[in-house]
Amino acid sequence: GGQDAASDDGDPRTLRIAHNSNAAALPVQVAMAEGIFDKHDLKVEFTKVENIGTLPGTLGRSFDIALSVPTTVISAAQQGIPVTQVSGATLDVEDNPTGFVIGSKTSGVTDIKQLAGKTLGVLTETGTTHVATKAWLKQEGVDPASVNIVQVDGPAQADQLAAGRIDAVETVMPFATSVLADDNAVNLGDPYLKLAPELSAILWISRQDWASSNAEVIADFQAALDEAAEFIAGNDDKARQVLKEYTGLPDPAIKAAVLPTYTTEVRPQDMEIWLDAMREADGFDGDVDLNALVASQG
Amino acid sequence: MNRPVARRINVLGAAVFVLALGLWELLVRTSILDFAYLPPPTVVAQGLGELVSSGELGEALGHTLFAALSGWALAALAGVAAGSVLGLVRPVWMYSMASLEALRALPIVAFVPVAVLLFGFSVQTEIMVAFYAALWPILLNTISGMRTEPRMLESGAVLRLSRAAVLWKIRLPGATAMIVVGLRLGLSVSLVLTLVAEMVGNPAGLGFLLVEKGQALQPGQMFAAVFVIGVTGIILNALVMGAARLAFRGQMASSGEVSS
Amino acid sequence: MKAKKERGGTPIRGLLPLVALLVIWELVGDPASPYFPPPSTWIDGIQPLIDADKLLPAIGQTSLTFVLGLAIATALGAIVGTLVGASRSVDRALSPSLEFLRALPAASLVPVAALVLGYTTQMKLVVVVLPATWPILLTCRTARRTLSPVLLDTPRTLGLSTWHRTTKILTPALTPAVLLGVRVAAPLALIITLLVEIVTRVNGLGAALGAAQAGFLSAQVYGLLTIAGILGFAVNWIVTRAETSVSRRMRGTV
Amino acid sequence: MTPTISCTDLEVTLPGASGAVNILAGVNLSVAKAEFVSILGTSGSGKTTLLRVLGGLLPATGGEVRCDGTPIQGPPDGVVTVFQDYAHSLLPWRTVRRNVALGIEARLGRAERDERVDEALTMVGLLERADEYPWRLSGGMQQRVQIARALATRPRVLLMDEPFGALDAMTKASLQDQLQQVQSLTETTIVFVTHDVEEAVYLSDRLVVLNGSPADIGLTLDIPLPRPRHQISTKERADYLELRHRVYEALGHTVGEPARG
Amino acid sequence: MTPTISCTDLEVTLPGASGAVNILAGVNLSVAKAEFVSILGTSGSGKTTLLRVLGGLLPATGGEVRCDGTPIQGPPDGVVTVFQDYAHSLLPWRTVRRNVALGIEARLGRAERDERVDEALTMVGLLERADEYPWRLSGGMQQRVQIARALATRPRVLLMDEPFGALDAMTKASLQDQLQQVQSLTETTIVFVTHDVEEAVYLSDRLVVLNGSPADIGLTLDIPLPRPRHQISTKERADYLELRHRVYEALGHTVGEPARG
Ligand SMILES: Nc1ncnc2c1ncn2[C@@H]1O[C@H](COP(=O)(O)OP(=O)(O)OP(=O)(O)O)[C@@H](O)[C@H]1O
Ligand SMILES: Nc1ncnc2c1ncn2[C@@H]1O[C@H](COP(=O)(O)OP(=O)(O)OP(=O)(O)O)[C@@H](O)[C@H]1O
Ligand SMILES: [Mg+2]
Ligand SMILES: [Mg+2]
Repeated sequence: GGQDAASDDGDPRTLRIAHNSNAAALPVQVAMAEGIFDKHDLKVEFTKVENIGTLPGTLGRSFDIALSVPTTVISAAQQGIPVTQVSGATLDVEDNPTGFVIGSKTSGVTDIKQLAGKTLGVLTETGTTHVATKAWLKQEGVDPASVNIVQVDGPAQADQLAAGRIDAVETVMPFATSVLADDNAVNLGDPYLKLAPELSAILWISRQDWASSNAEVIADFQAALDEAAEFIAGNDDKARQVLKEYTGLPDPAIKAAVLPTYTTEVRPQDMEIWLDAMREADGFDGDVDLNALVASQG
Repeated sequence: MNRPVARRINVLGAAVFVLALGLWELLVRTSILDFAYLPPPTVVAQGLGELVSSGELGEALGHTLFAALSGWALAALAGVAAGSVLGLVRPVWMYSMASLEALRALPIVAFVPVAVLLFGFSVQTEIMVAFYAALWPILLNTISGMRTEPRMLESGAVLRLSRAAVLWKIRLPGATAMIVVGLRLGLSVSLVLTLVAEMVGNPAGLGFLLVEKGQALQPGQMFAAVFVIGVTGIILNALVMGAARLAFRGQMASSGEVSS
Repeated sequence: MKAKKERGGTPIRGLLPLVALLVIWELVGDPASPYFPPPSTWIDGIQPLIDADKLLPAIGQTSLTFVLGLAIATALGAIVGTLVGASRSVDRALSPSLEFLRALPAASLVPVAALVLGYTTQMKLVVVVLPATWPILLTCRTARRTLSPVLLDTPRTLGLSTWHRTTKILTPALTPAVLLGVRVAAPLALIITLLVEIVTRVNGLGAALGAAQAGFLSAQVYGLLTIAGILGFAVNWIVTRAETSVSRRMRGTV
Repeated sequence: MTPTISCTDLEVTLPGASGAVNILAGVNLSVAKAEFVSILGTSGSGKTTLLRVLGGLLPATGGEVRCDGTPIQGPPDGVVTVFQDYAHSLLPWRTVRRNVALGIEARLGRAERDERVDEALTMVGLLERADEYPWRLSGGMQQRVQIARALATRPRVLLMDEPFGALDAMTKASLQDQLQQVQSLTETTIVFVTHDVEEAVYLSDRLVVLNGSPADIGLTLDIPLPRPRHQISTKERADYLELRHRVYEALGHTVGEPARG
Repeated sequence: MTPTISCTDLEVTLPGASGAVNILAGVNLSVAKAEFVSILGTSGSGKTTLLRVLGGLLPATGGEVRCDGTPIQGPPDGVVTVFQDYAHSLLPWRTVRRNVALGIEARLGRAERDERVDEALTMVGLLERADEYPWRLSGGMQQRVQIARALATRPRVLLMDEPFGALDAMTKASLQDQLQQVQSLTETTIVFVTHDVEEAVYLSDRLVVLNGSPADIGLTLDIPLPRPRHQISTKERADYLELRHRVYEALGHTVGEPARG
């Protein structure tokens, strides 16, 4: 559209950023709220988009930087959409997991191996969590094809599991909290961590051409996020207030939320792990230039 | 003066509606329905209060109405015009109807991402979708309404009405009842698909509010948005019918849409 | 005035403009475009699904929901539409609730329907039937209202039973309207079927479409859309044909 | 004896452009079994409305309508109305034969049904057009199809609204005589709306004139002409001419009576 | 002088249940300016069909139809048909007034239009029902609205298909006389289909009878009764009675002629 082209020619230090209600985006919001971006001479126009799967195609037109996940980045790149990672967002580590597979005593799924023949509710069938879960199932000797998959929106997951419409569910924060609130729910583990002991499952992307011509801006963006992450670590209350504002979550959920581990590190090794997982678990057979996906690193 | 206004208010319909809400509340209160995702009407009412006081509702509703009504109005113009041509000019019908039927069969929802690519995250995307969705019922009903009673057409011919006058005075008025049905159907599909476009495409309006509140684990507010959508449907329809009764008195009376 | 010789349904030559459009697309399209791949690439796009034996079952599942949903909606719309058209008080009692229901977005009904029915074809049907009923109901209602009072008095004075009045007078007299309603409802039913499948990934073409979209496989997306379009077109075509032949039998004209 | 069909203090109000309009008021009429009663009246006086009420097709706003002594709620069994608006009362998707069969096909076997349909169509002179669709027939033919449909049901009571209005004099005369014959054989009770004074006098046992607004019965006239009646001899009788004269007078007709000598 | 409307060797074939049916064959008729010609014939003989051809509504299968000497293609200017099927020919969404205005509203200013409409409605006695919808009127009233609509256009040629068929004797007589008066004032050419022999004789300059299958003109009869005619005095004339008698005879009527003494 015409109005997008106009913004393209605009000030390169004005960033059009899109992300969803994910806690992974908290540093961006804190940086906006606390004037950290201003300090780095960046202006930010923020749009909330819940379905981040469509964002790669809109980069360069509607947005400059968007939140995304490795599987989306890899698929998009393979189909010729020139995306690249500009910054890390969070890192899954052993003592702070963000992915969950949750079974239930009533459905009899208390171990990942028992999923064969059962119905698993997933957030998105092609998303990172599910790719990781499939890889995990394979590791455990379960054929992923034997698991019946249905897509269940996060907010409805707790009810569907409790009502026995699904036997297990694969989820992320904050939905995991309400799913686990049921007495019968059993946490089976973090599928991300089955791929590697430390792994990035969510990150910031832009178009490759934009990234290569705005390396300085990207460095400032990362610096701002790092500063915001520090601020979050030191100002829990303020940070949670910001979280509440942009997610709209109710107070109990905000209080109970476990904030993820933030990073701006671009980790080529993680992208490789994800590509392998997709090849192995999903039958992905595309040819992807991993270097291009992280080329902006510098 | 007061009586007709009072009679316009559909007490019976409102009673049935309230009764259904009461039943829902009762089912939740008695724990026959017990789901966090599906709150009882009282909680929804509370959510509605929150949405109204935060100002989110007004803005979202305004956005959605603007998109849906713009698309619908464009579709009404295009649908009635194209429908008249297709209904009257046989060769045009012959050489294009099948294409229209094929286009019409395309699932518009799947094109929302494409529309987002073409028009970006903008209200134009929504208007396009609303237009596309509303066009078909209006078009088909217009074409079908153009099958006028032959004796009336002969009356027009005998009284030497021009082609334009036959269209304007006999065909279109004769098709009005059908066209109004098309407009009503078009209005509801344009609303529904504007919402879909907001849910999967442009993050704005009631559709996005719905998704956002769902993701924010606020089922009360989410269903308040759903409720507002439903009530909007009722009101829009009542407005269209009211306008039709005013503008097309005779047609509405002869098709039984005006009592006494 | 002149008798029009038409074998019924929509003439296939009406597809010419569409074919022309596709040809232009093919000629000017860039085969490597990630957004708008030309038609020739679409077949390659869906080849993996054919190889994996996934395409036919998906078509089957979508057709089942679509056709069954449309059939139920037709029955429901015709019956309720006739009742509502016949009685002003039934109309007034039901209209607001029906208006309310039909405006609800299908996607937000899915979780509710799934809570009651699970992630099953029945659940898909419920979500599809709700909006698809409306066009049939409304068209049928108006047609019922505009029936000549004398036509309605005829079976009464001849002492026909309610059943015969329904089968011999109302059904034939309202069939054209019902079919028109079905024509409007058919694409809607298909859209909602796909939407439910995209949202839940339970099965069918919608599930494949959702996956293809998430994987940015645009050629596959267009391929699947074409298949869905053909499905919708086929149903449209059958209904249109039926409508034309019924109208001709009713009045001897098209 | 209880009358076959009767109304007392009948009042009918219908919606009009400027509020409800009182069409009939204080109409009292009772028709005995096998009686032939004609209703006359100016155009728009309320004849069709009255017939619709007697046939149970339109509820009365006030007063009582009875059939065989029981109040009417909807069309009673065996009471068949022949509509003035014949074009709308035939089913366009059925052939003439199947239109005529409409009222009997549910209760009669195939053979008997066919026989009755053929008989009725012969009576109205349309047997050879049996397989035609009604919209391919002339106005008078359509009117006759409707009459055949009513006769095929062998009704106890026939309510006929200008049934011969679109027929030429010859066809009309033939149908008048057929109707007389049917009535004398089956003792059908007939209420007959017509504009043709001669027809009314020729066919009826009694004749009523509707007038006024709201309308009520202005004149009731017994027609004690002997039966069977004949198109020539009856119409030559002095009492026939006298009765005809009185009706014309009652209708306010200063002229209509064709010259008598 | 060229006839205002004429047909030569007219042939009309219409589709029927078992193939095409020849309805009219070899019909020759020419009507001069300001002439009043009536068409009679049994029900289904083809009167409506003939009128539709003359009015340019139905193309002839064979032969020629001319209006003022030029072959007809569609309804010619100033030639207005009044349909037998009045119920279908009025626009249900227009009030009576606006139905009557239909043919003139495009060419006349508001004032003149209103005047003409009122005049036409007064003529047919429906002025006080002007704001009613036609479906709230009785059959005879609807028929009169259609007549008013035709008269309001001040046609050169009026083709009327049983226009008074649903009217009572008094209303009919009044309209007959209005029609005569209009004709004598405006020199309208009128072709008039009717079943009423007295009406035909009373109104016409010439009268034709359609018969046979396919139909052609069996009898042509000039009616040289002096004008203006009067409902009483004209109908008392010996030549009127004689003419009437001849028509009845031509129609094969052995009985219809009401007794003459
Ligand atoms: N459906 C209707 N709604 C409102 N008014 C009506 C309706 N039908 C008839 N009327 C009015 O009722 C009155 C009597 O009409 P009705 O049809 O009974 O007359 P009628 O005696 O049969 O006349 P005609 O000889 O012309 O058929 C008329 O003034 C007419 O306008
Ligand atoms: N639309 C049509 N299609 C086919 N045949 C028709 C059509 N209209 C009339 N006919 C046939 O043409 C013949 C003449 O019909 P027409 O209507 O001209 O008769 P009519 O003399 O006007 O009779 P009536 O006095 O009963 O009105 C009839 O046999 C009729 O069945
Ligand atoms: Mg009447
Ligand atoms: Mg005729």
